[in-house]
Amino acid sequence: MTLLLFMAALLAVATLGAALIALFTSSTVVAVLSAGLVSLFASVMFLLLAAPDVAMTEAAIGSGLTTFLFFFVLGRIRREGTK
Amino acid sequence: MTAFPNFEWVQIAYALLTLFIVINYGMVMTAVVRKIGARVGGRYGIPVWQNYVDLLKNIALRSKISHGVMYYLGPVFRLTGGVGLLMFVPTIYGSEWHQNFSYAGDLILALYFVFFGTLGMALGAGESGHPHSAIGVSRGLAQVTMAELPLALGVYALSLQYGTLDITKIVAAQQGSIFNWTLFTNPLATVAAMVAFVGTMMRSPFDVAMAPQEIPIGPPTEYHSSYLALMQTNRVLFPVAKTVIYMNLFFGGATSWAEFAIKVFCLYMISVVIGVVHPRFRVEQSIRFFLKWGLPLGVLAILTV
Amino acid sequence: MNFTTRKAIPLVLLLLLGSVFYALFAGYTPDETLNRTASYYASQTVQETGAQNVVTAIIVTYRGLDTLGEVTVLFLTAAIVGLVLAHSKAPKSRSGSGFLPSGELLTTGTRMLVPVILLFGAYVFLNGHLTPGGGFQGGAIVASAILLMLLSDPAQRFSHRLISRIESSAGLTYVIIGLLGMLFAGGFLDNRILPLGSFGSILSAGVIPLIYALIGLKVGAEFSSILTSLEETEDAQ
Amino acid sequence: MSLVQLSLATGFLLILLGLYGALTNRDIIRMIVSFTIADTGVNVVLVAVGYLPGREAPILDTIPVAEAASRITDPVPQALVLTAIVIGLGVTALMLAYAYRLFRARGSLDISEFTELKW
Amino acid sequence: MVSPLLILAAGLGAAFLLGLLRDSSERMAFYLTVIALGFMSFVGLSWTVSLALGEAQPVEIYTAGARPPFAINLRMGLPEAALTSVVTLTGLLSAVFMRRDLMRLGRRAMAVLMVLIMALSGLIMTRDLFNLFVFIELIVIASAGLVLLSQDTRALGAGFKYLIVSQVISILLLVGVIFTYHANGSLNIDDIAATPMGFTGASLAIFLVLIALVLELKPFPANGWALDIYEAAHPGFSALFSAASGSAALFAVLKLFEAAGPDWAPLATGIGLVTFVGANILALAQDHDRRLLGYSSVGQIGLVLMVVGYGYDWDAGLYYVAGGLLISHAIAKAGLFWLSGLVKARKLSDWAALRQNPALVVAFATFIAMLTGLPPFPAFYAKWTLVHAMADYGDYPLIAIFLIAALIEAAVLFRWFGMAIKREAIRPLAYNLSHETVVLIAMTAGWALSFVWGAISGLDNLVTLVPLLFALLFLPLDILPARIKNVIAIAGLVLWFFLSKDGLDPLRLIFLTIMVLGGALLLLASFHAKGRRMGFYTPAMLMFAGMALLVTAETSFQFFAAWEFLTVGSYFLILRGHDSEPHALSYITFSLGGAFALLAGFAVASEGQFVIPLANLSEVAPEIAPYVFVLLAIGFLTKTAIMGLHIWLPGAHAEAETDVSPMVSGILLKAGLFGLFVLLMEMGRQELYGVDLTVLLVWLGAISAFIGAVLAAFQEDAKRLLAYSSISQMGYAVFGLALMNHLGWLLAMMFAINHFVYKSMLFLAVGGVKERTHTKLMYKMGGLITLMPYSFVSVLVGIIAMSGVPPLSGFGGRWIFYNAIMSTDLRLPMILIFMAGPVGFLYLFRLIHTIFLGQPKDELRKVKEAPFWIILPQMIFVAFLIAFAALPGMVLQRVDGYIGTLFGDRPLVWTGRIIDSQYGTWNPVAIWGVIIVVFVTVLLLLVWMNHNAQHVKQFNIVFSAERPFKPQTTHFAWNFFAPYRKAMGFLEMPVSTSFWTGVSNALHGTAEFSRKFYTGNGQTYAVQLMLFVVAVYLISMGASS
Repeated sequence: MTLLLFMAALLAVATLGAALIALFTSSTVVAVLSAGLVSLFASVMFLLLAAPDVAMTEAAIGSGLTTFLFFFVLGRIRREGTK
Repeated sequence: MTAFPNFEWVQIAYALLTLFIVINYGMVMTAVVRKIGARVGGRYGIPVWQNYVDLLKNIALRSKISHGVMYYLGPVFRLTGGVGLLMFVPTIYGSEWHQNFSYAGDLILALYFVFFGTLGMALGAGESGHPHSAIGVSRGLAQVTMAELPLALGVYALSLQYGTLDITKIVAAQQGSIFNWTLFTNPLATVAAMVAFVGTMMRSPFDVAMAPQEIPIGPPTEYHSSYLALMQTNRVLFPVAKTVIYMNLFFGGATSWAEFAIKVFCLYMISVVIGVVHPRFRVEQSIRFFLKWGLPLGVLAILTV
Repeated sequence: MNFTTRKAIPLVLLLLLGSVFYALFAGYTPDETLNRTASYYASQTVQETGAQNVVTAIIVTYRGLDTLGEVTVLFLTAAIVGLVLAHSKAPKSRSGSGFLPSGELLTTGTRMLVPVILLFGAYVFLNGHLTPGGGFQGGAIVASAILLMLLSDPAQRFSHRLISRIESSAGLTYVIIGLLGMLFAGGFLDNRILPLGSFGSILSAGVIPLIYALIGLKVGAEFSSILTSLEETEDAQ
Repeated sequence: MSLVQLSLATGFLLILLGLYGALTNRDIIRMIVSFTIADTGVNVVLVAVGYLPGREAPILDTIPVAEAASRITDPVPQALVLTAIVIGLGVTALMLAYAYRLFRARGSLDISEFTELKW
Repeated sequence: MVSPLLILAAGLGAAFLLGLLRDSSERMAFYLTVIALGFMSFVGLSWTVSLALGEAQPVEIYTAGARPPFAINLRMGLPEAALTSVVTLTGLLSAVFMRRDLMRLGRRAMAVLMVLIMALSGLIMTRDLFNLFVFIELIVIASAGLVLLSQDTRALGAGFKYLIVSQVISILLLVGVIFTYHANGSLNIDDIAATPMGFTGASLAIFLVLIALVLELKPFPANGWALDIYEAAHPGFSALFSAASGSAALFAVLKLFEAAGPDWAPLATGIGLVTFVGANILALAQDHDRRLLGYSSVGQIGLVLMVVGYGYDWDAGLYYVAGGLLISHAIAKAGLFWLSGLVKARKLSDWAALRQNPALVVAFATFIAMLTGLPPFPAFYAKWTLVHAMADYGDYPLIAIFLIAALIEAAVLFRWFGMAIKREAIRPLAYNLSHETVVLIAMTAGWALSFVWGAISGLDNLVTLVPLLFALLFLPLDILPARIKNVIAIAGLVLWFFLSKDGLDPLRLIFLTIMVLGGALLLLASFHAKGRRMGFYTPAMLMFAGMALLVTAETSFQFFAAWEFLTVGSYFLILRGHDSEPHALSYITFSLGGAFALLAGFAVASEGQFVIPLANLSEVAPEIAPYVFVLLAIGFLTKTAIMGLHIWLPGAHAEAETDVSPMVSGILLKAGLFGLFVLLMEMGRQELYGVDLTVLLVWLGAISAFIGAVLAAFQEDAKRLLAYSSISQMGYAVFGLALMNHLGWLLAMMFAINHFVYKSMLFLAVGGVKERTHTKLMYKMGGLITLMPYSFVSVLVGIIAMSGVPPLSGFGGRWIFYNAIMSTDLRLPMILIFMAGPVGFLYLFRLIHTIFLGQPKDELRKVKEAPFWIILPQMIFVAFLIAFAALPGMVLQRVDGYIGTLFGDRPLVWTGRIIDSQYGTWNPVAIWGVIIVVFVTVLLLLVWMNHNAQHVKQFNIVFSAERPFKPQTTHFAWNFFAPYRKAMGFLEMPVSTSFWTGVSNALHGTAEFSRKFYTGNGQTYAVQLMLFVVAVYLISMGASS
């Protein structure tokens, strides 16, 4: 049980750390990736909280698809912005 | 004819008699007053019949022009105002002959009818198109707004005092002793009213509307010949008629023509004397004067009744 | 607004909001037992819906209206993103995401992986009533196949029409099934218009697998639509 | 501190961090990123609130139906979170599409540039 | 009955079905959309009708075959059905309205629209908390999508700000929802109600839910984002956003507040009130039409929120009040947004383009009347009931704040309306038949609902009142020539007079005669108008309808409704004048302010009833009676333009049209006087803080009489002079009434009659002069007596009558006045009245002199007499004045007797034609006789002496020793009373004008200052939003501890 708690604490720290990076990094790409990481860590936490359905969804949608959405838009903006 | 109670044709004759007496009295009195003024000033002055001469001369003059209907009617209004005023006021207390048509109304009628002639005259003068007429009207009206105020307050005080608006009843209440006169029973009201009296007699210091000594100004500017004749008639009649009201209200009225003659003369002389010793006010000065003196007196009068 | 106030005011605000949250946090004690709603689900789900996965039963049946709304959200988003991007005349440029080079390996890998991924997606949403996962997760997996194809060949064009047809038919069928529930069972989206089948088998739980399959198709189509809309430029259409 | 409390705290902190980022970052894309973090935080809070310590996932493949009520955790919040995640994605996609259009309109992604409507 | 769920299913199904169509078949897609929306509307409407008629019972709709709280359920009751109908119908009409843009953007846009309507209906019907959240998110996303319909690129920014804010809201909402679930074990809204939490620890959760939902209502000041949407979005969408989304969100809030329990109600009340006040103040500074509409939307929703919080336990009453307000808001706002789609430019003044299409002007007026809660629209009933309920609870400050804010709102809207009527349009109106149809449908719906609300109100159904219908009849008749309409109008008035005169007491009969027959008489002057004279007869008849109903009103409600009718009608009339825009605005603002005072007064007086017979005013409990008295008196005194509340009058009366000025001056002012009559008759003397209020009235009347006269003397504009004179005359009347004795009342009655006659006459005469000279400045005229003799005669008679000089009827007034003041203890106010009398001469003489006497100007040498139809009524008035002066008894004797029954005395004795009082005598026939005889005699004398007088030319005068040749330098006219001004000019100091200007400036300043907080930055808006949340949190926590 304590191991579980320890893991959870570690996870929480990692999540928050990723969130802080996402907020304060100067690179948007890093920020998007960190936000995806936050989602990923969160989905692990969902597993710990006995919510496998949610974990799957968060991983697939929250961290996966969302991140790609960001990159697609960033890509378009970058392409058009550099001209 | 319920509107004319106890009407008999002879009443018209009585009224005409009153009118006749008053006009003649006015003719003579105003001439006498002028003569006194001249003598005091070391001049010889006019003869006492001078007014009759002027009147006849004016009637006889042949320059007869008109500026229009209203101009033509102006003097008619004016004289109607004077005559009517006299007709609505009982002249001699206790005399059946000289009650005139005072049953048509009361004090209020008299007070408001004063304006009838003024208004018509002003309108007639206005049509003449002469700016001096209009200037005179403007000044006169402006002044009268304040000059009438103490009178109104005085009358209000007095009618509260006597509990009636009927002139005859007011006079009746003052009979018996000289100390029954309003002058003594209600001196404040009397003084207030007298301020108004002086203010409306068109004499110095309140004569800026007419400015008789300088360039002609005032409503009569354009009037001449028979128009002027009517106005002259009114000029002797109207002050007397007005004085009669004051006499009735504040000085016990008159029970006989002699008393009438004396009282009217004395009252008239008040404004003359004041006029002789005071230089003329500008309009705003006189307004301020009435505000400063007339108004407080009047207020005191109605508050102390 | 200068720098400090621009950051300080939100900071103070969030501290205050944090205090609200803290009050919630401090006042929170986990339940010892399931509350009445949850215990109803725990005890009645199997009997009423025949689904093993209670979450699925709730999503598809008990709170089916939410889920219908949810797929509508995606439908809306897809439609709006399509609208937004279809009407922004992008300057002509080379297509592609621009920062992810597509190598030979990726292209080959894609060809092999796509059918597998699609199959896996279908598996996930068809087993939603039995195991973790379901229409949304499966739909996301299906969409990732499309994503992979986009990455490997940015110039690839997908039939918007096909996507839209899949999406719409699935949605329409979903609504019709819901209405059938009103006609033949206890209410809108009641899953018992089909037999509940034997507990734990794939063809059980009434209409739940069908709905989840529809959701999977629809969600997959919608995700794909959003992704392709964001990727493709106007001039290519 | 229990698992639930830990998760709750993490969730709340994520919300606050996300909101802070959204309120202070001027770059529109970064604002959207911040909102996704806040959304994740909300999801964590939702799931944590529904968690009963020591219980299992609400899937009755290994748990007998009769024991379900005493062994599974609350399934309702999980169902809600599933919906919330999908909705979150929808909103994020929409905001991104908007961001792109805004960028096209102005050539900039700075939120303070888009203030022509005011007062 | 079809299941209400079909509304949702149809919306969704059709949206999905659209995806199966080809991209190119927009037309088919559009028809599908319309059919689906039509079906949804049909379902909603059919439920509404059956529920309203009691043919159907409210139903719970269960889904998934399980009972709540285990599955989501919906409810369809009457409020749900009604709101669903509103939402779906707005959606349908907006779809038609947005046809072109929807076709341009294709089927996807239509699907988004459909989903929006579906979600709004769902939001209304659902009883599940999380389901609510889902629908809200759907609405947010769909709205963000539809914002893009706009061609305005700024909409993009607005939409994004909206999304930012929505994100914050949804975070708060979700956290709130989950903790509520945790506390209740259920997501069902009714379960939350069953286990009320109050302000316990778990209350934070419900607080978050409530505040999040309230934020959806765009509360002030956390609403900058919403305004940007209103400003930039497509008008068709803005209509939806305001009418449909606003209503649906409001209902959601209502559901939750009902569930959360009474402890939370003050929160809604407070936020609603702040929003209503704040939004309306901010709207004052707006010049952009759609943004203004945005503020107005915010304000209206705030108002309904306030009602929701205030009346959470009223059951049906709540739906009646809140529903009345909400439905008025929805229809009017949707209608206005749709209208804005027809107007091409965005300044308020650009709405002048509407004048190209009179039907649209009517629609515009209808919508504005609906918003401001004028009769007969639902919001009027709602406002009436609301204020009465507030009074019943004793929440007087709330009434005050509410009414002041409502007044500001009215000022904002009528300012706009004024601009539309008076300004010049830069760009023509867009021509679009379907847009117009949509607008007109909304207008029709507004009228239809007025009938419904009237029918369920339990009060009089105002739409069915014959006079009102008669006024409305002139809308379709407006295509006829003015003369035909005039005949109909006069016939109608006369007929109505004879229909309603029976059974009235003499006092009311006289007022009815002045107002209705007098109106018919004045309408004779309207025969001079040529062409069609569009838009004249409806307002005129509305005003007369109001007055006719006012006199015959028996209950407070009838009275107030009539009052509002005449106010509105006269406003439209006044607005027709040439330069009347600012004056009409000030008129309507003051009038509505006065009307609100009346409303408050009646409400306080009713003591828990919703309507009282006017006669019951006499039975008001003594401790509140003085306050009732003050409020009602303020209302009536505003109408009679007592000094201090008068500043609207000069402009309004002076700038009105020739035949309108006498109506609004001669007739309309009597409405206030009538009110005072009724008030004093029923309530008598009242004391407040030891002050006898009637004494206060005496003073006010005296001050008005005096200052009004002084100001009149200083005017250069003839009609303004007459207007100030009205203030003075009404002062006399108020004075007389307030004397509270028999003769005082008779005096007031006399003034009412006289003022009607001579003011109508003078306004007509001056108006006739103005028609010919094209100026109202008196010094530009002069010498018109020979050119316009009839006008001169009527002015002459008018001023003699007015100045009180015998023999005309004004003297009778003075005589009664003196008798009246003899029997009162008050002395000091008389001074002012005495001063006012002679001042009257000043302005009257000036009027006649500078216009008709003196030197005619060169450019006016050829003017003709005023038109026949303007002269005719004047001559009738002249005849009446003379007759009335000679035989006052024919009118006054019965009134005197009636007043005698009220006071139980008989101070006047009528013997034949003579009137005797305790103090004096008035013998009008004798006065006439003497004066005529003397006058004729003197005249004959003069004619005898001077029969051959020659008429000389204009400049045949000697002026400063030379012949003048220029009338300009010879006509003494400008600043006529310069000496008087020197002495008394200090009275001209515009004290009350500066006071009211100061109030207005302060409000505008506040508006200008506060709106700077709306920086336009989405982040700032989000910060403000959270600030709002935190502030409300702190306040409510503070309030509960």
